[in-house]
Amino acid sequence: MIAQYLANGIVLGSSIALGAVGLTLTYNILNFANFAHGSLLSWGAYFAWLVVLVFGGVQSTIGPLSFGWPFILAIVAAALMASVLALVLDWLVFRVLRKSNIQVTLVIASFGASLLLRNLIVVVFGPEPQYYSDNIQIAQPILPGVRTTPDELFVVGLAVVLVIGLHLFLTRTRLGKAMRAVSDNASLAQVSGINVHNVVRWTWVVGGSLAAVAGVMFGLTVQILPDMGFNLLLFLFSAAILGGIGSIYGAILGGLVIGIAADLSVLFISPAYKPAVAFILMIVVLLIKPSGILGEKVQ
Amino acid sequence: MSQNDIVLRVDNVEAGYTPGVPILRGANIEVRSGEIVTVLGPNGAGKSTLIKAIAGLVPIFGGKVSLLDKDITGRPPHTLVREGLAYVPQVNNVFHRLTVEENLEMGAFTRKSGIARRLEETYALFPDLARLRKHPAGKLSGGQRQMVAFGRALMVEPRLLMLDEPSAGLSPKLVGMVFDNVKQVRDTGVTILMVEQNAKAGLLISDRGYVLAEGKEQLEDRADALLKNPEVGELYLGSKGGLL
Amino acid sequence: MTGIVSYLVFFSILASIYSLMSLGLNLQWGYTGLFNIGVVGFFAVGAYTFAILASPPAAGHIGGFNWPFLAALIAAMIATGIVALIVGIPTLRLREDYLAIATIGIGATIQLIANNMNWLTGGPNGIYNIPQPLSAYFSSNLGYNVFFLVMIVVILLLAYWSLERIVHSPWGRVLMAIREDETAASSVGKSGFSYRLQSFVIGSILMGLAGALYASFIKYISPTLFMPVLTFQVWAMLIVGGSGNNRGAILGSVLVWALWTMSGSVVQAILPSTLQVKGGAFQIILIGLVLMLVLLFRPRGIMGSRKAVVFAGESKTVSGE
Amino acid sequence: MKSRRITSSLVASAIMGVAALAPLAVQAKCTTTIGSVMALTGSLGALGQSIAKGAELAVDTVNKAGGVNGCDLKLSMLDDQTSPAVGVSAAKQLVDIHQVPAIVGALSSGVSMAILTSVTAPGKVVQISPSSTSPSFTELAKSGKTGGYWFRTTPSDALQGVAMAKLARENGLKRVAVLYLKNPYGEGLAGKFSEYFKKLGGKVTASVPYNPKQPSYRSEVSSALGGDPQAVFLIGYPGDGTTVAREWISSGGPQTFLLPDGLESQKFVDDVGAKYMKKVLGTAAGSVNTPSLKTFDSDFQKQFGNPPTQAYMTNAYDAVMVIALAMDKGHGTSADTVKNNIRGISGTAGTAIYAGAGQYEKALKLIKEGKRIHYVGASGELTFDKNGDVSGPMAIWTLKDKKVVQDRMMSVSTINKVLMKR
Repeated sequence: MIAQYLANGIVLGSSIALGAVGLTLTYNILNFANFAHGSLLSWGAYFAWLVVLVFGGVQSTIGPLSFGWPFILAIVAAALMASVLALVLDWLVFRVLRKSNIQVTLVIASFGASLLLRNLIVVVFGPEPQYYSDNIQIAQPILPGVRTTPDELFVVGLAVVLVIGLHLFLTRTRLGKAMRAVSDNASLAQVSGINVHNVVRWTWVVGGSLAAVAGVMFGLTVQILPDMGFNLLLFLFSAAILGGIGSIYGAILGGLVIGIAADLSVLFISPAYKPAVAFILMIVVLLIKPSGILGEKVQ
Repeated sequence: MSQNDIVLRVDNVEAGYTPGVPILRGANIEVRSGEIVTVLGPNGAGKSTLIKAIAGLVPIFGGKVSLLDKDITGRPPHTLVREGLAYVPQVNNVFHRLTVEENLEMGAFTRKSGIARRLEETYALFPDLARLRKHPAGKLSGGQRQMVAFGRALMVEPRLLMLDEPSAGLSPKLVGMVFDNVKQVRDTGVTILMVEQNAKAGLLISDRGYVLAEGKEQLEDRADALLKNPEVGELYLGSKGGLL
Repeated sequence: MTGIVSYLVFFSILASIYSLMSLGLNLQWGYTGLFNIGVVGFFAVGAYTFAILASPPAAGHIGGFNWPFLAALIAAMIATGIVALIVGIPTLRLREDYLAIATIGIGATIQLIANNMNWLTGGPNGIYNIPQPLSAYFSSNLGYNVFFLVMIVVILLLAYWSLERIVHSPWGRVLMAIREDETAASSVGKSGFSYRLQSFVIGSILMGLAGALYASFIKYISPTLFMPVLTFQVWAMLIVGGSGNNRGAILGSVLVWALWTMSGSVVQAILPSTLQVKGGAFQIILIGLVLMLVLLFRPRGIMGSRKAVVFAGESKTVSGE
Repeated sequence: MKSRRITSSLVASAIMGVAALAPLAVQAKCTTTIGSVMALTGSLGALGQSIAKGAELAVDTVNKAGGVNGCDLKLSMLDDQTSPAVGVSAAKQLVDIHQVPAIVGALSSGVSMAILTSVTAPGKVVQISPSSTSPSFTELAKSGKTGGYWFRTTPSDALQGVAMAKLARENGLKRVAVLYLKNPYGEGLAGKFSEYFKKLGGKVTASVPYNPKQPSYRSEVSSALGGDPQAVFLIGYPGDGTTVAREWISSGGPQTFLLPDGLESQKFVDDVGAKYMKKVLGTAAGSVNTPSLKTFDSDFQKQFGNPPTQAYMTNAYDAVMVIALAMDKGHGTSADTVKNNIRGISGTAGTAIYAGAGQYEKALKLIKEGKRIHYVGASGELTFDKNGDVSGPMAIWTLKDKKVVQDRMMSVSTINKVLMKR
């Protein structure tokens, strides 16, 4: 039984991890808690749904998966469209407010933006949940006591691929290193000749894309819903802080820990308290190590 | 270029964080090629503001800054590196989460080529760094961090290196080491402008110095003259005897 | 005409309840720089404490203590204060933004407890039968509401007056010094932590008081009331009104609450009937838009003090373009 | 000078325009406005937007048949965002500014209760909820605190839980897992079902609550699967309910579903996929014997272009119809007219009146003749007791050719027999 919950937790955790990475990137570089991040996630899921519809639904399928190549294309398209949305949002709202340099104004504005974006989905796509495919995959035993669906394995696999890709991007490419530099110390990056505004734009692209992919993952394994991103936001924040805010690897670890802990908790307490597990865990970690698991000491 | 070419000229500059509240009120500074110039002054005199205004980090309201005869007044900071200006801030002057080598690479961000060669040259200048190249800079000691900061700034082979209080917060032993490094850097042909609290140590390695007060330079002289100047002595030691 | 008056009285009562919360938040954020986004949790503690103590017996959960109004109100404030202490002692030592996420989690946890600890809170069914003070003496609904409004305005003025007194006292000046620069404040011997804790607890008590008054006025509370959106309503009120200014906090509460409730009618009047069912979504879009426009054009709020809202911590936000 | 002339000519033409319209205005009938507070956004938003259509259809039907007392019926609908604070404020606006005598709503028990205790009961305005099932309302009414202004067109949870327990046992199920939404509806229904399922000799293998709007329901489903159930009693609404059902199927749970009225929704069945629901045993308040449901279905299809696929749409429709008929019966539009005449147009005495414009016209005629009528709604018989509750038989529904169909009834006496069981 424990193995099954663990497997559930890993599936949940991998999607949370991707969302949390985007959040921690924007949090650290732009220095505010972006409540609109959840809306990027929802919009990403809906963008992909739209593309899938354009291709006439998911008909041909790859192997045991519930979808075909158009869906892979839809993921890429959704990432692009979510990036554009993030850039527009930054240009219209956050860019202007950054100048006034009042952090909480940005937070409240991002909440306003999240209200707006979430309800735009309701207006455009309707409030009902949507699914990429009408087919439901029946979980198959992969290990003794562990049943998963091929789609769930795909989600975990995609998360692993993206995390590795992100790692290579951040440690091997000029832009990736510049992004880490700006996130570490924006003014030092500026005087080193890095165009911080350019990096900020790329941060939105990376964060928005990862949010969109996380949204598609939830859409694939759970449902597509206007509120999905907002409902996940607290999990994402907990994951980012648990891992140490600003630390990309911390966010990944935090996402997995939160996902696994939330699902395992059902063994001990009523599932009704599941959402609280993330927060309690986060606070316990903060009490022991205020900078998070992988966070460095606050100066 | 001869020894007396002017690398940096700050002409009657007014600058500050809030419009209408200038901290610099018409400051004039000149730095010639190959010099080490130190700017001294009491707390709140505007020393750091001066250096940040030159680097493009503080808005300039009036006056002119030229680097190698090119007007750079009010240019965004990231564009100045390409003009040959490097700057080492007083605090937080390394990327904590990046390795030493990545810190140096970030210094060379604007370079298109010759990064590997320049890395080797920097390691040659600071052999300690070669050993620590894979370590995150945030985990290094204060003195090592200062070396990384210097190294990062030097990666672009700048014409002018600006240092904001390089000795701040270091133990006396390390202060000596840092100023040795400064001299070493100058000997590779880099012109240096620094702001320093530790007037004596700063002036000892400098060619010239300025004393800044109330947002304007009050004194300008050769470093050895300033060291003996009773006014400077009074400012720092409270006695009329000069710093030596 | 009486209809409009009656609605205005009702509106003002709710706006005053929100004002109490935003005054509490203003003490925490505007004067001390504490980023509390768990407002709803403290509101809930006040509301439930009051409801459990003041109500007559009911099946399914503890209660039936029938406490008098004033005693239950004070108990609600004390209970909220204790919860704030428990929350504040570990989290106020953390960085501002960590405190923010920790408090939002605590707010959500308190809501879950309200929904799931049936023996204590009545669970999803909530607590009904909450008494209103002196309601037996009034025959008309409007008459009673006017009385309630007078009572709550007196409480609000009392809170406003006390807050003005304390923020302009030496104690308040220490708070502001802490907000501006903690190291400077602690170097003159003031323990930042203890002052922050005091401010956090007092602010939270005001939120608990608001919760108790809400429970008493509406006579019914249930977990659906205590959703995170309420916290953001209160923040929007403070930011729109202007943080660091107690009058701004009250003004913002009235304006934002008016926008929140009346935008429904506006949207209903504008939209064609085919889009009516989506009116709610348009309403929220409108709220989001107004919120963002205010922030874009008046980032310090309508009456904000210039200094008060600048973020207390070191900012490394990218400047200029 | 010139501009003034233009202005005055504009004013003159405007007056003439109004004068030209005046005969029309005289012909256009008076309007009677009733209010509605529904969740159009927030956690019940998806449900609410559908239910609202049921109420709108009723308003249309009434107006097609000549309106209320000869006046057009208008429905002022405000969103409560599924939040009690916003809901009470919306209700207060309707009562004070729009001066409505009756409010249809709210949907969630939490919002309905807050409106009842703070707006409608003290303000002496009729409130009829189409979907609030919490037993607390009955308690409040018993204590006299509703003033008799509270009604609901859906029965309390108690009846349905009993009916479902009976239905499950009739179909030979011994071990059932319960997955329920943690709100008054889910908790009430799950509790009643478990209680009576055990009394009837069944075993509840697991009773697992779930919170709305969770990012994933895997672990809830996993723990409900423990104990090897033969079927799942899934309580909730489309949306989260859909996701839980898909998760259940995906995790390999038995594809026998016990479903309450909240999930009696074609959309739910379509989204989950009928092919995965081998056996569906559904209960819902109402009666399949009345022609009202068929009229409602076809009118709805005509009006909105798609069939009604959601529980409580009929209850919202009936709420509006009951208000309109009560106003006709009492020849007035005040709240007390509605309150005092609701029982005069429902119950079992008099000529049966069904849904639809034609039937409404018939009702008007009978009222004029001074005859008794009793409205049989699209949601069922609608006999309001002294607490404003309706009781009645339960309809049993299932899937036929992937469509939700009600195929038989469980009578009041059958349910009562189970209730008596010790």
